Amino acid sequence: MILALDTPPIDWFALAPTLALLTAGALNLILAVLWPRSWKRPTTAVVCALGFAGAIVAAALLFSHSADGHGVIADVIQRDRLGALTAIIIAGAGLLAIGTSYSEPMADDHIAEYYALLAWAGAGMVFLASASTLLTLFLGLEWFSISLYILCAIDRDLAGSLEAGLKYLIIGGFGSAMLLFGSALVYGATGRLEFGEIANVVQAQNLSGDALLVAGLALLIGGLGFKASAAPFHMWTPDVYEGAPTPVTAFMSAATKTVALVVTLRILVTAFPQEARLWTVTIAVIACASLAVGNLAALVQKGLKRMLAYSSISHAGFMLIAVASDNALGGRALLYYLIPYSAMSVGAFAVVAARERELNRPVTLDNLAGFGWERPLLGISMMTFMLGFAGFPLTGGFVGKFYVFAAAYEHGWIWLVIVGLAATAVSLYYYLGVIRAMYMRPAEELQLAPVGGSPPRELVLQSTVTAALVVTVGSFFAVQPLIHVAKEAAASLPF
Amino acid sequence: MIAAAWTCLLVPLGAALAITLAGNRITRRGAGYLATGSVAVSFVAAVVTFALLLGDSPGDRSHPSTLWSWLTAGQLDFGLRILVDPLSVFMMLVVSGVGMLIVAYSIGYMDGDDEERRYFAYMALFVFSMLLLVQGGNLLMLLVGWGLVGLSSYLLIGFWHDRPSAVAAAKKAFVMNAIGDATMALALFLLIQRTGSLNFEIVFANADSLGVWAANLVALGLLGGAIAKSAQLPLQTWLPDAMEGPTPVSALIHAATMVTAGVYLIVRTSPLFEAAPKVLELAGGLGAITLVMAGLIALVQTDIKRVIAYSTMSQIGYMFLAVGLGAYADGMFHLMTHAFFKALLFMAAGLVIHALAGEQDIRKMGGLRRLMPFTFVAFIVGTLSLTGIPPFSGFFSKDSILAAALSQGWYGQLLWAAGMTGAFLTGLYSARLFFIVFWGEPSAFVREHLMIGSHASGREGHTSHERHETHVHSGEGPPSMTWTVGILTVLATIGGWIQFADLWTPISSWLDPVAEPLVEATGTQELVSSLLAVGLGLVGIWIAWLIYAERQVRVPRFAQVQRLLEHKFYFDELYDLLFYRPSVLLATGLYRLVEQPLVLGSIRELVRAFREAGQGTGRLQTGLVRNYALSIAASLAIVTVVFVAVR
Amino acid sequence: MSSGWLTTALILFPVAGAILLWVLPLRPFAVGSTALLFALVEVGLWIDSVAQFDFSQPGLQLDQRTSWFSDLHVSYHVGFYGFSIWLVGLTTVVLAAAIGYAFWAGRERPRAFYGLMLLLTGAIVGVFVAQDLLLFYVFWEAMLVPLYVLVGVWGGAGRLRATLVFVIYTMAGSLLMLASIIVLGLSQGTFDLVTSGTNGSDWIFLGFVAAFAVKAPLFPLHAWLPEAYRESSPEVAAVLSGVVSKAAAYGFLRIAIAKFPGPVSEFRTPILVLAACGLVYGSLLAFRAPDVRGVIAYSSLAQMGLITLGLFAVNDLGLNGAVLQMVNHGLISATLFLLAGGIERRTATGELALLGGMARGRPALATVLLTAGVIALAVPGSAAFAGEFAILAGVFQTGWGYAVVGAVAIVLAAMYILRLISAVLHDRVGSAVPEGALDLRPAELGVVVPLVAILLVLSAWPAAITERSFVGSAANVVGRVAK
Amino acid sequence: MIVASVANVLVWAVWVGAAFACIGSGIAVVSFSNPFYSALALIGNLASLAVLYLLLSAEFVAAAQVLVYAGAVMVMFLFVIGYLGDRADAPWAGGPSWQAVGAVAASAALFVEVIVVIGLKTSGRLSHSPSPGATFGSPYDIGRLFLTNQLLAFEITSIVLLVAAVGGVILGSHSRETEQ
Amino acid sequence: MRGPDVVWYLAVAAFLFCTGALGVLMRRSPLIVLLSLEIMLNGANLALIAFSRHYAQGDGQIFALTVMAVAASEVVVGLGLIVAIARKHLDLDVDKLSTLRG
Repeated sequence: MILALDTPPIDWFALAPTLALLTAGALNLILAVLWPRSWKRPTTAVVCALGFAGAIVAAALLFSHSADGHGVIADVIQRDRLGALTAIIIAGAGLLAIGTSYSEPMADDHIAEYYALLAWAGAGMVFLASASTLLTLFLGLEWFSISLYILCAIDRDLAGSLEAGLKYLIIGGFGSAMLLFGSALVYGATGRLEFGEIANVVQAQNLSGDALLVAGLALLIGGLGFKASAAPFHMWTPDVYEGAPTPVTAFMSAATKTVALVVTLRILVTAFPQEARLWTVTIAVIACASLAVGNLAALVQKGLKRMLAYSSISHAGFMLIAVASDNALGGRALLYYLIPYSAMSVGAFAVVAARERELNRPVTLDNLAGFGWERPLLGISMMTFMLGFAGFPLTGGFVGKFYVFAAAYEHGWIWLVIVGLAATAVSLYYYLGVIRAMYMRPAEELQLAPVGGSPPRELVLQSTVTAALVVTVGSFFAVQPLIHVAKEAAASLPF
Repeated sequence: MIAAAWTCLLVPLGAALAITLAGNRITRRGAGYLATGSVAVSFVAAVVTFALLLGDSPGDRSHPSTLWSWLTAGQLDFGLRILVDPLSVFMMLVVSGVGMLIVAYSIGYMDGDDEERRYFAYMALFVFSMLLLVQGGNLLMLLVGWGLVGLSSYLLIGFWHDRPSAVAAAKKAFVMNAIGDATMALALFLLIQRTGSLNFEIVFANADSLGVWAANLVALGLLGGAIAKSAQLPLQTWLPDAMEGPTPVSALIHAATMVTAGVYLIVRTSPLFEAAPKVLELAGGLGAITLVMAGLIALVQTDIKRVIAYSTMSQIGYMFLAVGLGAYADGMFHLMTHAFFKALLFMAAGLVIHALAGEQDIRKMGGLRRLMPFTFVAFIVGTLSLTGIPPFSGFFSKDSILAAALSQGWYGQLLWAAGMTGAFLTGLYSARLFFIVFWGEPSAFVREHLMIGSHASGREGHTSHERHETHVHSGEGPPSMTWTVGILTVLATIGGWIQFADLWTPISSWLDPVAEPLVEATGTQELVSSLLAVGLGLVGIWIAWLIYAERQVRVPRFAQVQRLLEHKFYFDELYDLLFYRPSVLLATGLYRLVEQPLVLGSIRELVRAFREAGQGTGRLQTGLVRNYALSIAASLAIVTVVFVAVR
Repeated sequence: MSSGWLTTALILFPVAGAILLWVLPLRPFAVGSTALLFALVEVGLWIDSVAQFDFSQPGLQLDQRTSWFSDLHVSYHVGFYGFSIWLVGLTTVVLAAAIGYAFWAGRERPRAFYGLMLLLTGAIVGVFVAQDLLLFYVFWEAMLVPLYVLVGVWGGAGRLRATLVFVIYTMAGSLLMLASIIVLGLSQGTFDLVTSGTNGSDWIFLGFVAAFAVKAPLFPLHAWLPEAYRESSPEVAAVLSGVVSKAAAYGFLRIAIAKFPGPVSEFRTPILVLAACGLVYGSLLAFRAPDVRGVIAYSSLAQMGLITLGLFAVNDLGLNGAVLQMVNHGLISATLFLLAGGIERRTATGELALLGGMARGRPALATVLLTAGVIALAVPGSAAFAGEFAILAGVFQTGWGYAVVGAVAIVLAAMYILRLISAVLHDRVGSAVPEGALDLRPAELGVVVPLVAILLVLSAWPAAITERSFVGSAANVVGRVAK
Repeated sequence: MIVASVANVLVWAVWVGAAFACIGSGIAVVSFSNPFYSALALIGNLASLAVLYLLLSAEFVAAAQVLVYAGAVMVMFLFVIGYLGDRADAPWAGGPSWQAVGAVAASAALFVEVIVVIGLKTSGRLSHSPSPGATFGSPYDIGRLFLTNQLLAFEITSIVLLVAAVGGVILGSHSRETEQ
Repeated sequence: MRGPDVVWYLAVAAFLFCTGALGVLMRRSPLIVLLSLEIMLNGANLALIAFSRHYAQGDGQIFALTVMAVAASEVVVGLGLIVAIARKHLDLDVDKLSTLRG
């Protein structure tokens, strides 16, 4: 017989961000083989950076040119502003992560692969951000997850790096298995994989509350919550964040959370509008759990990376409040929140990385003493990030929290607002604790001579931190435009 | 006239500020002259005001003047307002006149103290405050003056601030006056609520429409201020201690002017008191009790100044008695004469103390008669005048008071009896003091100080360390002291002649427009009470003569009574027990039981609780992969159950 | 209208100064003097704004408004009311004094220190002029950050604990306020203070009250106060008790009272009772406090109780008195704290037991401390007396009992202030007082005397403020503020 | 008729066999103490699954299962196991005791739930399934889908494999300290 | 030919899935944990294929195929990690890999 193939039209533009990153990764892979060792580090870094930059540009263009969201390439991915904006955030985080990793003392032998994988992880996330079927969802998830497993373990000289990698892999596999089985159940209930179609079928055949469907939904939420590191699926987070190389942690904490939350929002809103009464409550509960666990555990952490890990859990909680409130304001809140959050997160880890390189040992609250005075720029930035995390004004963190709570209030959940505020109050203790450690305790207390004599200048890292700082503070003043963008992005979801 | 009044008020303030700001750029003596000059100026201004006021017809001798509105709130407006009327002018004359003399006296008295400047600044400040008190055109201004005199009295009592006793006395005086201020303030609040103003005319106009309760409360509040300031029962304990201050201060503040402010207050606000007659009678009663009690205590005092202080207390008792019965003019008259002779007594005592290098214990004195003839004379005049022996000033004023009492029904007669007792006691203690100090042979102490001319520093309180060069002076003190005492001697003698019961009563007729008296004594009553009073006074003196001069009779001994009197009826101990200790106890108790455990402890506990919760959460993080996986699986199982159940 | 820029300038000018100090590599002396210069110019700006302000006119003046984010109707909206202009004045003056003192005393890491002080100035001014709920909150929190660092870095030995308790405690209150702000703003559809109407919800009201009560602080919620006032450096303590606490009182007036007539009348009694308790409680603890700072700290607890009494006796006397007293107490406690700093510099302790007899040979110190103290205990005729008199007269009309308590407190105030004065200046020379301890230096006088001078002027003419805080009847104006 | 019923019985028989083999081998994989045997058991499991796939008329998948999984993946597994030498560990290894209990409880719960869910569903439309078209599950069909609707999925799968390959190389390669 | 209903296949799938889960939760040898993961995925695959058969629609099978690939890649990475760990002479016991905790 004759193969009569009606190959779907390929919307290259919609794929442009992903492709940019893929290309960067591929190029690096080639460089890894061909390029002389001594040039690898700068070249590959630049290539990778170019890839992310290209992704940002492409995504920006995509944003401006896809006012009306629609599926492309046989509707397996959605070309809309939500995806584009998410891509921009992810790629931005990626850029900052590169800046952080640039002078990371890492073995030269895999540096090219490192940047390649970074680019691919980014590509996977960018792709996932626009995925619109259960299949692409699963693939995208695995795509960047696998890249991250490798990245976590890539610096094998690092103590705990391998452990982190394996833990991440096992739990990740477990989580995605759950997600997969959930997808299977949903597929079984509706016979469709596309989010929109699922909703339609449920609508048409009035399947709302169908046993298979809700069971699948439950498992899906589990899988996604895992990626967003929300309690009670969070437990891998502190260990992996602590064990992984700091730049990777920075990237994960920002980008993974971003994409996971956006996808959660997308799938819940597009595929399960009829089950809202179930998942809103669930997400709210998960949010509360994350807030409680994250903040309480962070109170007693001595290691900075670990503390930040817990804080990222609590922030997942905050953003899930936005998701749970299931309204346009919520979407807006989430997307706005992600912008300063990613900047602060990467920035904070970048500062940690800088201190690590000075001291050649993990950063704790104790050996942070006097840091603020030794490195004014980094100190000020770290202080700003902490204040931002804590939701103080003059940082985007404040406006973000404000929007999140506003969304919760609009959904009629004042109790959720109260919980969030209580969590904020608790979180002050450790965020301010960092500032205290940096500025208020004399370094003389504990002899902390930076190992390499005077601290390295690290222009790249400093400019990275500065960029993060600019975003963090700028997003406070430039609320109007950012919110406008977020609004249009959220508009591509059927609230 | 208004301008003169303002000048009278503000010049001393200017002097005070000038001296303070000038600091070392002005000599000590210069400061003294500046202060004296300023008070002299305000005296002149007062005289001018008086003269101009004479020009007006008795009907409209009331001239308010507002500089600017001091405190406002919506419709309410309390101006920086003075009132020029017979009463205020009367007081202005007394205050600035006596004040001038005493400040001048201090130039000599304080000579050589290294903080003279401060002293004179305070003095000028006091004169200003006192003038503000008497000139104040509304109750708020009156209260302001009231508080400021309290302040300056505090500053002057504690002038020698390295003496714990002085500091303590100053605090005591201020706090007790603060109590009075508080009650007055409460009365004012009530008035504001009821009448919407504090200007005298408006308040008095509405006095009758206040209603019984309000009227009584207001009157009580004012009375509280009055007795606190005038050291009447039960707020009298601060006055004797106030003698820690330099003697001129005692003369000016604690004899002539400030302590009599209570009397002025009652006269000034007589309409309010008349709206609450019971309270008015209470004032009289308190005065009566005080005058007897103070007289008794004075009998056993051994400190020259304290004796005089108690006599002051008892004399003010007379004034309260008078105004309590509504004999306002008589009260004010006695106020004036008292100002003269009591200032005289203090300054004479000052001469003694000055001569004896700060010694105040009369038991060490004696036989000064020949050594200090001038002082001797002055003291005689003062004593006689105080005792109310004609023709000295005390006689006229005191007797008219007693007469008024006699004409006031059974209550009045009760008070009259008290007054008579007081007259007797007055004779007794004043003569006692006089004889002990001046009669007999010079004591060893006296001889050492006056006959062998080693003149130590001329003031009490070179106790701690010698602060200045000892200077030599005549036994009677420098001229600036003697001539002022001289003047006062004259005043104390003739001061009473300007009013002679119902023959010639310029003061009554001057003051009546302001405060219409409620009593009018008949001639017979005048006569009876005069004779009796003088008689009793003489008896007292005679007994004192027998005991202290002739030493024929020994002092009768009643141990209990003596102890009771020496402890001033245990008022200090009582208040210490009732108020001071409890408040200290309360403060410490609150700190121990509330502040530490509850307010501060709560936070500590909260933080600890949270940290423990955090450690608990951390412990869940076992580091075992399988636990992590389990948490996922288990929670998913639960979520699924719930979903399927509630779907 | 262009004069709105003046208000904005009052906020931004010091901030600009701070940034300037941070970027310019100046020598310490230059840093200090520049900061002082900025602070003084700020005072000048304030004077200009007073000149431009028309006190005879009700309503908002010198206002400026631009949208911040439109979808929730949040805007940058600033402007002056009669009463707020005085508080701004207080802020600029006290901070100028504080900076001047620091400049004289010398602070290590000057660039950071003075920068933060200037930043603080801008933030506090912002609180007093903000006319948008969210903007108000923003400045409210922005105020906290510099304070946190200022106390924590340049404070005493126990600073770490003190500052942490201070910030977390106040933040806890503020967050409740944030909840209230969200609910209020969203339910009304606007966050603008001027256009938004009144509201009847008890919970929202209580949220605001919580924030202000902690910041003020009111009686049971003052756990942060003693430590914070003791451990922070004198000039910071001066700002804390002098100005920052007034922000809370201002909040009571501008939001709690103006926006919630119903709840106010409902919760008036409990609040008044608490305030009265605080008044007595603070006075008593001030009376037993063992050190100079302790006395001042607890006395300002008492004073805030008094001011609250005045505010919640919602009538002319009470409100006018409260505004007047805010200014008075701001200046007084600033003066006292700066003087305490001077004393501590000379004797290296604040223990009253170790002090004493400092008046002898130190006339300037004695005079200034005595004057400030006497005004602080509200001797009749002083500005503080005017304020307290008006407040108590006002609250007397609400309930005579409160006025009686207030009267008692006046006596207690006399007791603890006199105790302070005599323990420092009088009696025998304390063991910690070195013979060579100098009198106040010209620089110190230059810092403190202006404050005292202002107080004296106010004593002569308190109506300067009471006539110009509210147009017509204060109660109405509050109503009009609420529109 | 007869043929049909015989065929039916036959199918049932095959299914039962395959299913039980599948379940048994699954349990074996989990419970063998020696990874080597577990791996072998997994091969059996995969094979029996392939049979089930066939019964579900998914020929291509079945084939892929055998080739890719049982072929490639398991070989790799065995290789690694061999490389590491067999390291036994206790079949139901301890950890905290509540861990074991929880584990059993959780997975049992999940199982029961799914069964219940399916049971609930059975009343619905799950019981009878339409007979698919002839080409269903045939390589042709799969291929068409991979080149049309699921084109992107196909491409991405390849990318994932590439990533994994790179990762394998990186992680497997000798690190410096083992070189010297 | 009518075999058993989809339901039966699903039952098997569910059982497999849970067995695998149990393995992950119970076993300490990372190798066996990996194998258990494989079993979980296969369970899911079976379910997918059963449903795709039920709906006579190929997507499910495609899904299953991609899952195979993904599973393979996970295995690759996992084995790589295990080898690396073995190289560091750490013993292969997930419970021993708990230096990161708290």
